[in-house]
Amino acid sequence: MRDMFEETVERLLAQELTHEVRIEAEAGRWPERLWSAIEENGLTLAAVSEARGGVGGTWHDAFVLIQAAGRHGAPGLLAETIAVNWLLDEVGLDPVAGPATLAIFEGGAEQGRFSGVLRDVPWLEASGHVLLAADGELLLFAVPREIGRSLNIAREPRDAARLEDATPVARAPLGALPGDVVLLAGAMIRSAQIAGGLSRLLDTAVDYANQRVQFGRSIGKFQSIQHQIALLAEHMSLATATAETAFALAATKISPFAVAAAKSVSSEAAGQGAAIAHAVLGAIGFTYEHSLHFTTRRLWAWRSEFGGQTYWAKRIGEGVCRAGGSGFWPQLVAGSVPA
Amino acid sequence: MRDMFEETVERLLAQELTHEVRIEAEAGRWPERLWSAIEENGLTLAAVSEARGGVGGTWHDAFVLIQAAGRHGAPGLLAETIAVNWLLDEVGLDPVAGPATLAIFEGGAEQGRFSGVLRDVPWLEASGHVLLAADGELLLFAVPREIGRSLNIAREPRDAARLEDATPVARAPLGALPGDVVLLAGAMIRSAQIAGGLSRLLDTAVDYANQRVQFGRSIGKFQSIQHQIALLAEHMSLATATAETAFALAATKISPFAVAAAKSVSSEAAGQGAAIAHAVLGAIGFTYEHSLHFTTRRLWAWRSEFGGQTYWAKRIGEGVCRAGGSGFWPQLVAGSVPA
Amino acid sequence: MVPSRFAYTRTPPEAEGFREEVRSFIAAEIGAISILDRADSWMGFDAAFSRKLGAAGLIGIAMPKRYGGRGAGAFARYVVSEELLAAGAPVSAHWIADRQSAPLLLRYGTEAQRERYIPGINQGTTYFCIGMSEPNSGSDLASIGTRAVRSGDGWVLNGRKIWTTNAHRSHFMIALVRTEGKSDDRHGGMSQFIIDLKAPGVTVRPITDLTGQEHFNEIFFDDVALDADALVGVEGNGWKQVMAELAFERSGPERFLSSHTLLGTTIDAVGPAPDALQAFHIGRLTAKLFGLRAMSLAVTAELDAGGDPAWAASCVKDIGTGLEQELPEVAQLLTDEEPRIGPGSDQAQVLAYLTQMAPSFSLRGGTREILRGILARGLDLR
Amino acid sequence: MVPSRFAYTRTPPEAEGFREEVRSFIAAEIGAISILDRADSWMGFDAAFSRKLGAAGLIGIAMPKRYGGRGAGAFARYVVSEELLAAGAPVSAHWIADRQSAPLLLRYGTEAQRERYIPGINQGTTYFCIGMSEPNSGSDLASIGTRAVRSGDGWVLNGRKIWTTNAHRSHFMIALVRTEGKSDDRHGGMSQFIIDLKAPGVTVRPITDLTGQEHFNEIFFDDVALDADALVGVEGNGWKQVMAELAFERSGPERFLSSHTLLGTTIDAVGPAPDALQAFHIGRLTAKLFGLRAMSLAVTAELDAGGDPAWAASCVKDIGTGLEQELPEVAQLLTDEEPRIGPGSDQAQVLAYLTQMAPSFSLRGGTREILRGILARGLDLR
Repeated sequence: MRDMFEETVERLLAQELTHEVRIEAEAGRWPERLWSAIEENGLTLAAVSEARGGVGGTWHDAFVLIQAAGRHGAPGLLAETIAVNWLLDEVGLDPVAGPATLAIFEGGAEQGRFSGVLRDVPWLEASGHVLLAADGELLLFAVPREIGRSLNIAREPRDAARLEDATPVARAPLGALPGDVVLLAGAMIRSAQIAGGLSRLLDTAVDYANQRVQFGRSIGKFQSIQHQIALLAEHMSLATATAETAFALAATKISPFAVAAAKSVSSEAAGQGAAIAHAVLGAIGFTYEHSLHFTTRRLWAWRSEFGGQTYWAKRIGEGVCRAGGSGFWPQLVAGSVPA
Repeated sequence: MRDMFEETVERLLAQELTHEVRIEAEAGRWPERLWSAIEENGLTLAAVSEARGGVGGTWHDAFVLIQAAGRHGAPGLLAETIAVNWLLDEVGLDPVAGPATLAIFEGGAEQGRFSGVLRDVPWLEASGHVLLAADGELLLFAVPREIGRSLNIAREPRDAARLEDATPVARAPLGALPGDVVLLAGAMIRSAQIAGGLSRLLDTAVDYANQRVQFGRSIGKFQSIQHQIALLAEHMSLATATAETAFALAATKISPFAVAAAKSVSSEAAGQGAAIAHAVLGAIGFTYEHSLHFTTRRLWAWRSEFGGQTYWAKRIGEGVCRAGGSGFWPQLVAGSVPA
Repeated sequence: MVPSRFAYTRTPPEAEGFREEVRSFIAAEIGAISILDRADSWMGFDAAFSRKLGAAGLIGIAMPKRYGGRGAGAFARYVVSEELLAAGAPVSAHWIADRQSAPLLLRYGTEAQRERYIPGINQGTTYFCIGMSEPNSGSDLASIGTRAVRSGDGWVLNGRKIWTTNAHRSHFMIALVRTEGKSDDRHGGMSQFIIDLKAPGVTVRPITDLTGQEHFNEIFFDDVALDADALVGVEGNGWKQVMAELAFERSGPERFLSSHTLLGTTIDAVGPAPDALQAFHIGRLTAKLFGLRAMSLAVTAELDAGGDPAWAASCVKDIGTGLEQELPEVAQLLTDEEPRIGPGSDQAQVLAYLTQMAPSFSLRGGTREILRGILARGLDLR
Repeated sequence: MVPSRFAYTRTPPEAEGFREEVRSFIAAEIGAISILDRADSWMGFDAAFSRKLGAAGLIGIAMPKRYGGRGAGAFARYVVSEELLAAGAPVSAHWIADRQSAPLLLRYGTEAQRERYIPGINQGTTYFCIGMSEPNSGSDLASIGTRAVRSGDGWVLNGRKIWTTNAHRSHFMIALVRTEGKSDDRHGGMSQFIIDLKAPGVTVRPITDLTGQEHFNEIFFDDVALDADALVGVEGNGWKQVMAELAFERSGPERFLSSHTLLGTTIDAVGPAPDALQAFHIGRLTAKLFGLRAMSLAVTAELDAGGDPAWAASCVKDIGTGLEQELPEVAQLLTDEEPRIGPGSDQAQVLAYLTQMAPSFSLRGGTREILRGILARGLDLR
């Protein structure tokens, strides 16, 4: 399943995700054509059971799709919609049609109606629905009318809105899912996107180093460049392995620790990897014309979203210290460190 | 004055500080001959005014002596005794004869008699006197009889003792000196020693890299080795400049901020520098036979003493945040950040 | 032994006298500068600001009075520079002219050149840029191919320069170009020229950077006629003249204060009661900054005494670059603020901007590879 | 494209079955091991412990039963290894024999060699060391000069090896030596031999390390007579045989768990309510460790499937070395405990010991330069 997913998404994004689509999306235009192709290929239903009209892949299978979305810097809500539909499926709800997003909710409910604030929500204005967790339930809302817009470093919309006595269009108890499942899902997709973005950086850095000549030889022959790129490959590999582990475990049961580890590792790798790629590419990589920044700006944005490294590392550290030195290893092996 | 000091101490240590003296000192033997030479040359009175029988150098002048003590890993109390006599002079007391040390005191006074604990005191057993600050006074005590011994990574004694109703042999109000002046003086001497140790590491690494041949050329020709040693030179330079600044300011008025900066920077440089030197020297540098570890073990020990990097960096950070962003720059320039 | 001891240097009282003067100027002007423009600081081009600064007598501090300077010393210039940068003043318009071009002309230029250019520089109305890199030279400056060929009394210039900061907003460029064929000495046969950027045959193409702004340019020279007095210093001596500038270029406070605004916004975003992680990192960076400033002052003293502290300057630059590039990385760890383009808190905006600009800090004035190579050679590694 | 995807790998249930077994063994034995000996762990030589472990059937997990092994798979061996290391068990006596020598003999050895050596290895009573580096070879193994010359049915060995771990306490060495003159191929003409360390002409000189302990040795061979069956595998094939071992050597849990005891003592020294700095660093290192273990398991799966994950193994080793060397550096930032030799708290003792040992983590199994060179070549940098 994973191979098929990967082939489909790579083919699709290679076809539809032109440089122009990227530039227009950063100027605020929703990538309509790309999105239609994504939906037609069933990618948004990747992790939805066949019984509910999905493709029947697991959340682990979906990892390669979200990684590819990160590798190509796909604008729009591919990653978020896959996650929303996976979570809906997990609690026994049907998937949504069209782009959907997910949000952390600060507020409360009165007689089944919800009021409160949604902040830093990916592409909220372009979404049909927004998913959130509150009061032990997973809740799906139509997107509110009034939207406050803001942009991350990659000029991806991170919107804000208020719910005022809003009624969900679908709801179901969280069941076995943790109360902060939306945050965990958001952190997982960002980790996978970062892993994908890092793989793009690595390809770019290797190609450039082999082709660029200085002091009479390709810069890829310089030990300093070689070592920096080796380090980039290490960051990429560690981020990818940690993120995939979080997805693989969550396909059975979400491990908040594995998610925290994935986001801590990938957020650190994002910064280090971007710095290395820019150092290798030098002045060329600092121009708007070169595509490098379409990846590095995303890495700089994604590392802070759904909790940055500090948030997640502290969660782990607090759990580890609570459990003490003797409990550490068995919990690490089981992926059950309290976090 | 500084040039003369430097010449004297370098000549003296080159003569007296043999490999055997170092090894014996680590086995617990006080370096008697070395110490006599130090006292005969008046080095322990370097920062004592001529009126009190000293050499009349400033605390800034003493920097090069303590740096040299660090460069050569001189066993015993050269650095500490210079500091003790400087502080005695600052409060109008006569210097002591023989080795002296300084300690952080946890305890209190009743009717002029002091009871409490001294911990992690350098070479307490070998000292004639121990200096501490309490109750707004600088206090000089004879060394207690019962001593609990322990060793730092360099096998330098870091002793513990109790004062029980002890009467100081000399005392004077702190006057303009801060209440934690003993801690500040200790941190300053360790910073200068670390700067000296780093300069030794740099010399060792450069010599080795130029002489060791691998893959058909001296390893000093490899870009990776060059860059690591360049980084070592940077750490050394930054640590030295910051430490010297703390001494220079303290010659007029102690700047707790400058001291904190010196110990924060030098403690970080100690770890980084030691790691680089060991990476460059490889297996040879890991043997007891090679002298490298006489320096690196001292760096690993000194960075934690009289407050490690975390203690001092946090002191600065807390002061900076209290003052806020707008007060930051003027205080930095004045060396008056509250810390 | 290292090539420099970075001996402790106190700014002399006469230099400190300038501090209050420049602080008063800043206090009056800085309110009108947005937080994002302050984040730009020495990359921020503001001709009106430079003009006011010149009118206030705060450019050309170390230039002789006969050229409209203040006739003060290197430390006075240092004090004024660091205060402007620390405040985030937009100094980019006049910065290179003041730091590099005027001193170069004072040292190597003819009296006519000095009289022609330096007063305008000091008034904050004449702006210079420096033409060094070329499309295929990268860090390897010895490989440049732009060439001036003798023609009558003057020269004809052909070739192109790239990554030239502010060329699109400057009046003149001082360029390093080839004036002879290949010589045995890789660095021989080069000369420095002053080029009027409005002269026929000069085309300036701004390069949009990843933030969408234009700081850098590509400049094309097609048969550009240069008068005899366009030559700076001695023909064929260009490489040596350029190398002598480098210590000035690499050791100044702009090498560690160009992302300084972010330190201030981070301190304020953290607030008066930091947790241990926040206090540690803010304290650690502050300590480094304090020590690095001491090193930079020591290099200033060496320069002032007529020394050639090329090694020490490279050391300051490389540590400074590390510190500046580390700052956004640390800042994003210390608060939950996500970086934002457009509307957002001061911290969110400044963090977004300087995170993106940080890669450029190791482009200007020598990559880290180049600098560390210089440091290694200076340590006698062979 | 990178040479390895490090695909998610779950330890199979039959392997997990060994976990409780080894944990029970550890629970019974670890109480007698001091905290400092636990810090030593895979560098800690304890023949009595190895014998007990062998008697309990916990050595030779992946070896065939006919040689006294357990006949289980690579993952079962992995589980037992990581549990022993995580607990700080002193496994050094049998470690290299179990990890490298027995698998080498199983793959390349004769039946007679297998029957002679492997059972003793599995009983925890026969110890091997590996002779690779020589005084002038350093990281450049192709330059070794120790040589075996044919003599009758056997060979005569002359030369010396250095930095050989445990040679002074092992029974046998497997050495890479030259058996032909210089060949065009820098790596040709080498062979592997089993050398009885009590044989005439073998002199073992322990090298005291900076902690005052003896882990490494220098070994001199003076006309050492080797029987025909001392040769392992094919004459002249030594380099290839050695390279095939490297992935096993570089990807195992000892590449990131050798300073693990310090993580435990640090967690306990910090206590249940960490401040932000402590929580951040402990969490950050834990996250890395978790991800690195996933990578290491992925390499185990590749090895188990008969692949040659040399690149992936080097990647694990280099990240692991970074993590292990970072741990004492971070630990000393997190508490006020000064490191102590001799009397002191667990944290003070373990910190002192591992701070000193940390430089050796990048000596064994390839320096970081060598590993990063391998990574760069695998990425097709040219």
